[in-house]
Amino acid sequence: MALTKEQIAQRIARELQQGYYVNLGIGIPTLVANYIPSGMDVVLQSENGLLGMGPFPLAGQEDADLINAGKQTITTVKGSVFFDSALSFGMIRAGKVNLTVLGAMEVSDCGDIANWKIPGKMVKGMGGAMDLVASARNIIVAMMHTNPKGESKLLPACTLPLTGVRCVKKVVTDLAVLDITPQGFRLLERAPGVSIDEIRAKTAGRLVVEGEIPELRFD
Amino acid sequence: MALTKEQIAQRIARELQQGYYVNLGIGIPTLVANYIPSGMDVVLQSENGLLGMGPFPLAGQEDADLINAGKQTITTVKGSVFFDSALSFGMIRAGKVNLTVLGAMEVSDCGDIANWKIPGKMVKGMGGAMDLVASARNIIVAMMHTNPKGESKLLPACTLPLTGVRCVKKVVTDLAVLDITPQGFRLLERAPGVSIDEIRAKTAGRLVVEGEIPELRFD
Amino acid sequence: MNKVVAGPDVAIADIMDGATLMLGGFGLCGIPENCIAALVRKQVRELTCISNNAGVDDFGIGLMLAQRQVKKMISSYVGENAEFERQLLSGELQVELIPQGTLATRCLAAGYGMPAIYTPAGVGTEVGIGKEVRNFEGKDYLMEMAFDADFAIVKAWKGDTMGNLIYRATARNFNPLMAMAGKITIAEVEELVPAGELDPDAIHTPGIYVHRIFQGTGYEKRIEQRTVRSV
Amino acid sequence: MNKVVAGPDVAIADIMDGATLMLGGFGLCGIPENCIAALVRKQVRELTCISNNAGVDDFGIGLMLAQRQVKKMISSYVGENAEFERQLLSGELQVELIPQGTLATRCLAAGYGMPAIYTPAGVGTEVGIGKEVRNFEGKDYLMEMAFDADFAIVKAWKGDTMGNLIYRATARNFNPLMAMAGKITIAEVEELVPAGELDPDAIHTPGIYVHRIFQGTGYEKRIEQRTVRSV
Repeated sequence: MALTKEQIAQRIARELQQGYYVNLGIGIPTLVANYIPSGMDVVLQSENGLLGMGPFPLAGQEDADLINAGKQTITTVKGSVFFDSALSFGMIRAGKVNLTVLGAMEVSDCGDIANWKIPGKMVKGMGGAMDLVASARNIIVAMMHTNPKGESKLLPACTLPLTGVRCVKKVVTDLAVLDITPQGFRLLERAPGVSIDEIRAKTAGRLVVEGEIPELRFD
Repeated sequence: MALTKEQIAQRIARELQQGYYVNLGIGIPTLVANYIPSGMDVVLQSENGLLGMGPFPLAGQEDADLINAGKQTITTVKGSVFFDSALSFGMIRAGKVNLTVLGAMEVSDCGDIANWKIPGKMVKGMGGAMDLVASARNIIVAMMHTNPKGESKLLPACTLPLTGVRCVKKVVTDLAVLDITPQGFRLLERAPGVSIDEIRAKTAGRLVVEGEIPELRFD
Repeated sequence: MNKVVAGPDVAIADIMDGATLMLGGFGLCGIPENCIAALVRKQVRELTCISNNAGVDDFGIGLMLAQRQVKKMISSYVGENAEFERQLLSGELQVELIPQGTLATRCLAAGYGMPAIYTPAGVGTEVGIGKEVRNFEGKDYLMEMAFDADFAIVKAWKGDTMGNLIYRATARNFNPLMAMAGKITIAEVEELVPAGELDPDAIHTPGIYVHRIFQGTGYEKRIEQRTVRSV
Repeated sequence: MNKVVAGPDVAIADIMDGATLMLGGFGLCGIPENCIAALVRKQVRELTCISNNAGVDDFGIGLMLAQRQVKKMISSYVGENAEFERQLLSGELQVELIPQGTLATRCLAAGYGMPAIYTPAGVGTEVGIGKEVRNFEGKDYLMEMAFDADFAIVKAWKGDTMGNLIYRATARNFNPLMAMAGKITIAEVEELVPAGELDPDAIHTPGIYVHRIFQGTGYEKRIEQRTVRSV
């Protein structure tokens, strides 16, 4: 059974470590915030100028001056700090953010990522994605394994315009968890009841399957 | 009669204009602050991180956290602002400081300046001088016309290691006020009772004397 | 050193057709609402606007787009605007999309008097086409140039008569960077106070970078994506 | 996210012989007094110190010089120190003098992940020898590299347990820049408060840049040039 978006987020949350500063992109990545292990100190960075992002506000407590990179109203946690956009991307560029999670349209088996532009469609822009993928130390992509047509999004080479090259470290899809290695996608875990054959069939890029591939478990 | 240091400062103060941001170097330049015309808004920048420098404090009111670029205790005026050293030199480099006044050992007739190093003597460093001369829009040098040996400090070319090239716009000495022009030092004014011949004799660089050269007057 | 002007119309009076403007804000957060309204009233045209976003159809820079005052947008993200899309597809409007951090740092460079900066953002992508790539310690960087804008128009929370500015929360975003980067910088503030009332340690933009300041009125501060949690 | 350590000796315990340190402060203003004392106690040697100045004979970095712990100083101005001069002339100590703005901006570059910056300071002087000169719009600039320091040691006025820092008056100087630039950053503060007590709009150094923090004790805050006016 394929993972839900919540389960993808839940799995990614297992990559968090005590003391991490984390940037979560729009969509599934945002959900990761809901699964930070209790007692673990993780600070969320929002690239529009905030460290210490909290949950969405209660109705009536929205503050127009306090939004995240997706322009949603948010709150802050204790010890938060505001700064300008240059310092925000400065700390990203300097490698101070430990983990970046973002969505993608395509990922190649050497870690290239495409997530900002589809030729022929209205282009809205890359926002901060190119800065994040070019600079972050550790990038995890959260996405569906295939597109709505059933075509693999894990490719030998991206077909869409690139956002960044050789930068993705790990991909968590609805079907599998895979590391990017010099040999291609290395299968680490599979969704409950999803076979290695199915993953192989839906992975167009090089896939490495070695040893036992455990099923993901969610308690 | 040669100008006193106070008179040199007084003459330089006539270059100030309403709304100027000014950086004053150590020595004679510091004295310029005493001659800002009353009613004229001039903000003093101290490159260690302050806009809005005030006079020295009264005894007993010194604050170890509040010093100028000469490490002297100072005060602030209303509307002052503190910032870090990068922003301080950033605003200098961006040309936001309207006028810089500093001392010199030598100035050449094309506007080169030497004021940081004497070969064979202990070198203390250039501090912020190289940044200031390389970036400031308008640089006035305040210095004696000759060194203690009586040798001209206004030269065809500097003999000492340079602080900056082709940057000085005006020189005010104890004997004269001179602009730097493509033709060399252009004599504008002379100290009371000081003859053009004396200035000519004590100026080793190219000197342009055209028309009437008025004597400086201090009321 | 009094930089106070009467209001937005006076503040922008010398912005002429064809000018290059920086406009602060991220989405609709921290945008100079009063100056945008004045620019619409003045009907100045053929503008090049450097701003992270392009507003929505009926607010922010969208109001200027609706009047066809903008010739070119330089932004990192321009979604959420149907009229924008129409003008873009019809060729009436040019758009240059650049990474958000590059946008911010090119402002910073201008404010710090640095002609160019190096960033890895966009290396190996179409953003890097035609740009100088340079390798430092094994990593490739693009050389990106400092912006050169005639005017920067920013919105701050508090300001004093000398032009010192303090921003609030994430309404800071690009505002202090653009404030440093404009040849002429115009600041509108929610609260204008006499010089000396702001804490000198807490000022974000030193007044040396600001040429005109006024207290804005009637801030709508519209929320683009109102999002709440259940109790 | 608690970054509090017990005190200066713990904070600097892993600084080994031969390390490159940044030390905040301008003259004796805003220097990390407690950490300097701990470095003297630890007798760590062969240090390369990046600091705008080198202290005076019996205070600041001068205390480390007196113990011959410093192999090389990278500074903009090193006057006012007789022992420094003696070691320099005897060849025991190396000194690299660089313009103050270049020093500050090379710290900034490191903190912003920019490998190099361009500055006009030093063009045509001996500072420019061996460096790449590049012309932008008719003006020459030197390319200067970001610093690469093992540790940055800074002094702030207030800090919280998450490492957020606020400086006071001109004691800010190089401190926030170096705080951003060190691989490991150690902050000593006059007052350490729980997370949440500092105004998030007024923090100068976000805690993400700070690895260890402690409340210092016994600050002397010596004044180098006490200067007063008559009434």
